[in-house]
Amino acid sequence: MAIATTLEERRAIAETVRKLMADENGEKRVRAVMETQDGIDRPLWSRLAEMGIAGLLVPSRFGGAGLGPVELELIAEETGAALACTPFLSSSVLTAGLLVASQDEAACARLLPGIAAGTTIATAALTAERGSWKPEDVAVAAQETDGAAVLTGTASYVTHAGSADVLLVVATTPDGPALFEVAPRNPGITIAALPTFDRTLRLDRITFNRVPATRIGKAGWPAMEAALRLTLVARAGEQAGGARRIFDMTVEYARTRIQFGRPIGGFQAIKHMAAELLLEAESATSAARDAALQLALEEAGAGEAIDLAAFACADAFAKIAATAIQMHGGIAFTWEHPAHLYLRRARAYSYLFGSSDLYRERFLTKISAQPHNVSAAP
Amino acid sequence: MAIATTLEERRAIAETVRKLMADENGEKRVRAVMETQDGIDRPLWSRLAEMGIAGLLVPSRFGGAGLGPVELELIAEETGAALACTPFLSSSVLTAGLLVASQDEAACARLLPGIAAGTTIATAALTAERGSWKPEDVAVAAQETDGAAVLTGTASYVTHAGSADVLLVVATTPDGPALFEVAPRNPGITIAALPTFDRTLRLDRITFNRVPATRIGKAGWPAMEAALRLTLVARAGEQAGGARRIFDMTVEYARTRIQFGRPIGGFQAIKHMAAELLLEAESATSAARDAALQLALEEAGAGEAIDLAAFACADAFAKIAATAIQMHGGIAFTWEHPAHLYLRRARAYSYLFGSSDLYRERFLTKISAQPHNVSAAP
Amino acid sequence: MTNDDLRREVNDWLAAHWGGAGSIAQGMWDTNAEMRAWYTKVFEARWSVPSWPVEWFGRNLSDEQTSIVIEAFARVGAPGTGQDRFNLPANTLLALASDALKDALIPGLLKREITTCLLYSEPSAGSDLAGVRTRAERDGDRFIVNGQKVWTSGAATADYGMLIARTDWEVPKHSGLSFFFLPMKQAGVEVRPLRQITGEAHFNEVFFTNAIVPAANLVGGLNQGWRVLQTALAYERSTMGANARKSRHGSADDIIALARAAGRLDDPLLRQDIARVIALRRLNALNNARAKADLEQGTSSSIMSLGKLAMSRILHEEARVRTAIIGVESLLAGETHPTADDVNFLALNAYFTSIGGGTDQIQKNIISERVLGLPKEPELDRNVPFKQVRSG
Amino acid sequence: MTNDDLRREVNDWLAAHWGGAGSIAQGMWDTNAEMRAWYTKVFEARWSVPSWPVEWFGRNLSDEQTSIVIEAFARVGAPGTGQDRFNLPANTLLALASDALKDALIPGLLKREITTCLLYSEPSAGSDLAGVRTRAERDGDRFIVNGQKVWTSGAATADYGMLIARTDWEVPKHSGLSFFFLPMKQAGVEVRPLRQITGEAHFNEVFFTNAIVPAANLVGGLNQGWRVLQTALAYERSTMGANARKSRHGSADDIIALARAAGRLDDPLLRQDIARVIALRRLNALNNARAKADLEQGTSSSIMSLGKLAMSRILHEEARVRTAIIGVESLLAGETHPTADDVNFLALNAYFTSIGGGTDQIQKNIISERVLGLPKEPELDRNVPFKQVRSG
Repeated sequence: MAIATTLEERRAIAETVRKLMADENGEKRVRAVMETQDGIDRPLWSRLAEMGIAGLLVPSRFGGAGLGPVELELIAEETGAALACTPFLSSSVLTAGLLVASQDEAACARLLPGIAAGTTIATAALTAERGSWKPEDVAVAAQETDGAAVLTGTASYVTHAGSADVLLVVATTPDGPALFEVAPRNPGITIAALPTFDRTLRLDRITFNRVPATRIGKAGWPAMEAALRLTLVARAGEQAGGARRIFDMTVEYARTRIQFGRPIGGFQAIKHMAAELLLEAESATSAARDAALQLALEEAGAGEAIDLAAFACADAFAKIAATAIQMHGGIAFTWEHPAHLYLRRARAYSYLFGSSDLYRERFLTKISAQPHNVSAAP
Repeated sequence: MAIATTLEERRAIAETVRKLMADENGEKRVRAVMETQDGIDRPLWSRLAEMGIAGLLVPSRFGGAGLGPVELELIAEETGAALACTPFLSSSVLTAGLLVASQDEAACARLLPGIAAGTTIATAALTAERGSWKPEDVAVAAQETDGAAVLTGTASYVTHAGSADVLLVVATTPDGPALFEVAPRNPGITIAALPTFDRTLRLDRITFNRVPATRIGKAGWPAMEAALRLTLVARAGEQAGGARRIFDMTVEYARTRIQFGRPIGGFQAIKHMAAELLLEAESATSAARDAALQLALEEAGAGEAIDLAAFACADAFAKIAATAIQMHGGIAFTWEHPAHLYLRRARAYSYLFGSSDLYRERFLTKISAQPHNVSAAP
Repeated sequence: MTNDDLRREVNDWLAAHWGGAGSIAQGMWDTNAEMRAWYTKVFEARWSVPSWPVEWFGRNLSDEQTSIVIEAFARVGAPGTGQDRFNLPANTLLALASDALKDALIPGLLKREITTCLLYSEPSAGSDLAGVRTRAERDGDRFIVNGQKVWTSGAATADYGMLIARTDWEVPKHSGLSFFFLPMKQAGVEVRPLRQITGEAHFNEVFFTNAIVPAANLVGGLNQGWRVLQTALAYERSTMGANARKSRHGSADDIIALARAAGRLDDPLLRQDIARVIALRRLNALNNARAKADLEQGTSSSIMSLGKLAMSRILHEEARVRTAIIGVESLLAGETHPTADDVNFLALNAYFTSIGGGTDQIQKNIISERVLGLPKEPELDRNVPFKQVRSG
Repeated sequence: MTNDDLRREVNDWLAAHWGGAGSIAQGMWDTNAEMRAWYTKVFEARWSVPSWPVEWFGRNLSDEQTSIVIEAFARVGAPGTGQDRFNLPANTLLALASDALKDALIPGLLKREITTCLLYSEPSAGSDLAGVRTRAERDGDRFIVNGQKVWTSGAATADYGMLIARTDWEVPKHSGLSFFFLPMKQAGVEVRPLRQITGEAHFNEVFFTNAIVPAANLVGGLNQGWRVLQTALAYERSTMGANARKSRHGSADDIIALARAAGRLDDPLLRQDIARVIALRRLNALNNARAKADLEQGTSSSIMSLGKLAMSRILHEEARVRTAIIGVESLLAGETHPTADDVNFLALNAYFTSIGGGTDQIQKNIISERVLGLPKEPELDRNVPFKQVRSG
């Protein structure tokens, strides 16, 4: 990978997405969409597709924009700030990432153009009940006979499976985990919607009962991991963006809310909380952007940088969203105030695609394995 | 055990010790004593012996006051608040506790009267380099032939061993850990003073090379544990007292120190830190007193209460002493200010006789073993 | 009358009249006929407020004797006594209302024929309760009320609202407030449910449009409302503390059972966290017990004021550790996932304690000023006419 | 002159004159003959302050060209250039002193013939630096100074002290201060070492008893001292940040090696803690890199101001985790226990960053006001004559 855009181009992309979100994805819109059946803002999704964002990571020969992690992260900051309800993560990042990583040209040619156009909603099932997104947690088994495979087992925490036109599944084979495609409407598949605490998300539990499946590519878990890395970069961007937005809203409230005859932002309790959260918000942004950059440049330290972003952005978002409610006081204890939407998102993203404890452990494992680890990058 | 004193008597004892500390153990005195060779305030120790405090836990038939954990804890709050430099913990609590728990009447009759009179300074070696105060960490082995025992091995973190007239040693035997007495000046014994970060403490590392020893009692580790429990109650009392004293000094400073034309205690940053620390200080006092009470009444929950006090008081003292320096600002960054003496003590007592992590683990083990554990005592 | 005589009397009376709980609801704002009938019996036998004066429905009993009555009722599970300790509106009226208002409202309150709600907080008066902007204007023998209140429980069913409103805008903020018992069932009062972040709607917004309150329902005198409010808040705080301690969630049992059920009781990280939060709850219980003992020995205790702050920390920490225990399951919700639903509810509802009834930040101010004697902050709005005070 | 010409010139000059480091100390307040000789050569060749005007010892180079010079010196390890970026007293003088004072002091400062110390903080003026009470009274063409300063590094050897003192007590606090270059080597100045909690004595107290400073050494005008101090502090802050980053302690290498040596790198609790503190350091480095990049792209960055607060947290957290790693060994001290000595030193010395140069609390005020635009607190002492301001 590399960075295909100039700084100016990236600024323009971010600005365009920011404007789109401001114009068409206000809080009112998010609240309306999150109560719909599929939780997808179809008009917004179409606009994002038109702008090339649904196919951001799809190579241009398959109809996409052919961009990479750096652009992905910038866009994710904006969609995360606005709590956009789209299948971007499921379809454009995780599934597109899996297909590209599979190096299965035929599958790519068949599936990626629709994903890039936004006309196909795709998702992927990688984990089961324990929701650890580790290979040992895959609970779907593939049985291959005469070149034909059938899948049996369970997957959970699958995003947007209820709306998916394309469903990829990681299943165990004698050679380890492998990637398969199944028809989502196959009668052997039962998709049960899981009610979510963060109503802007859609999750499903899927059971497979001898479902015919097509093997995608030959790569094993490393390919899944490559797609998960992209997903973590996007998650980190959304977390950094969400954290920054609820932080900005809180500071603005502190500037204007009057109690005791003066703005509450003039009281040290609020000032000091705000200063501490600013450090968290800036650190999250730095971590997310660095992870994207390292991945784009295929640096040796990319793995560490992504682990770092995974836990640092999750923890920062959770802390900022939680403290924001306290700083607002009573007003943020109401359903009508948006603060809890950010807290719900922050809590969900603390576990979706892996927990902070997991990534801290991996981070330390990586850096302690190096003979002379570098203390601070870059 | 039971509580041998009335509430009024206990108040009188605490008041007397508080006055003694105020009169004869001011900061200047502590600073002088902590720079001496043995680190013991002999005049103060004599006064404590005269008042019956050296023999507080010694049964009256051996010349002591025959009191228990509740009185011990109260006195420890006062000595801890004043950072008194005496062998109280070593001699009057740990060693006296071991002798009483050993049920070895002859040894008690031989050793306890001197301990109670304060004329004998006694200590005990229970742990080695790892300093965990667990039986598996005992690194002295007893070899018994024809009723005569010799000890070989190492003990460390032994308090006041350099000044001890009586030295008890826990050593392993084929039947498990057992208690022995050795002559501290025996040529097979090497006592190496360990320089301490908390200069009010004295610690030694002792090596035993075929040192003749006398077995004390027949009880195994449970007897050591009984003495350690008393020691932990005393430690918790000293921690609660030390925490309260440095907290009070800090609040007093905040009331009187003027910056920006008003007392710094009028700024929310300081006010809120103080309010949080008050909760910590009160909780430490509650925990230490409850542990003492439960032990005195031989309640079934005494073990839990002591574990709780062990970590809660250690953590509260450490947090309060550390935050106190920050609240004072520059003045507490000087050697001449007493704040760092409390921080040093707090850090030392976080590990001497066992760490907070250890006691948290034990606490949870105990309460999770109960079929229907009580959520909150009493 | 000796204590034994009293004990005999109350036990005899209960034996004669108490037939078991039946359908007597214990809810604070619920009423039904059977409950009212029982409370009326208790009132007529003068057990409702045993320590109150004889001329005001009581028996003039000492604290000790009142406790004997309360214990006797508690032993058989009968409600209705001890209202001298917890009936907030009745106590406020007894302390500060005119005799006519006492006569008019107290019997109904003690018999549970009359229910009340609290009309204190406003959108622009949260932490700064003395900053209320709801106005009450004199109009002959009545006041006309306009404005808005928020965070009112039980407003939809209440007969009266305990209202703090501004009656003088020319004087500093604390000096222009008055306290009323406002009839809620009138056209000028509109109650709208207020949905909380948990999704529930326990509270309401209340809007006043030319609502009317008789001048006779003024408590404590015109522009003396702040003093009345302080009295009422003191009762409310003691009630809140007691309620918090009765919370159905969060015992050590629960959290250990949760970890065990999740198969994670052997996780060394979680073990430390679990031990920490159980310790917090125990320490709070020990603090409360020590405060109570101090009080019984006549020593005033500074610990009492720490309870709400401690509880706030406990609730947030427990929610955090419970979330860590269930991990990815916390993404889920709804009746089909009761464990996740419970944990997520606790995480959100912890703010009820850390914000409601005075935020943690306000509590820390109070502790540092009242307990530790640290100076108050400069109050910019204290000595200026309220009409000049900024709001927003 | 093109960049290439410049590069050639400086490289040629270095090749001709620089013979290696020799005994040239890099210390801030140490001087020796060899070092002074080198700095004098650099000064005479006009490399000391390349961006300064030609009339003031410089070459009037652009920022970019100055960087070329600095890089050339750095490549061969030669000190002495770039003083336009970090020589605090010289920069302060250039910006605000009279031409006579510039002429008198700047060459000596750039040649390291003159050393200085900072006479800012006082026992009663810590966080509140504008509250200084050291007085300077006019006496003909000189000022007589009485009072006390504290936290002064290098006071024992310094030739001049940069003194902030009160010259008018009738005006508000910020308006009555003046800034002087005070000759330190005189009878009226007494320097006493001040021992820190670590046991070291890097700082001093400085007492003035009728100390004398020529009126010509006044910088920035009478009663204009606060403005001068702000200029000087801006230089100091950038220096402190750079120093903190060079700290010999606390890399990820160290803390992992410490855990490995203690046989505790597999402890799951410690692993999380270790990962957390290494992350804090990396995040700070990433923040700094981002701030630098923003700056280079002409975008002003808010991140810069967070560095000191971040470093304070890093140092305290690292000390906490290091203590947990060595456990009971932290009871020990002295040269015989270097690991414990190091960890205990770090635990105490962390306060140097969280208190020194503005406490964390003051930093948070600054960040919330200057970066986030939150209002300042009421300042009770701002508009009153300083003689009426309380102190203690």
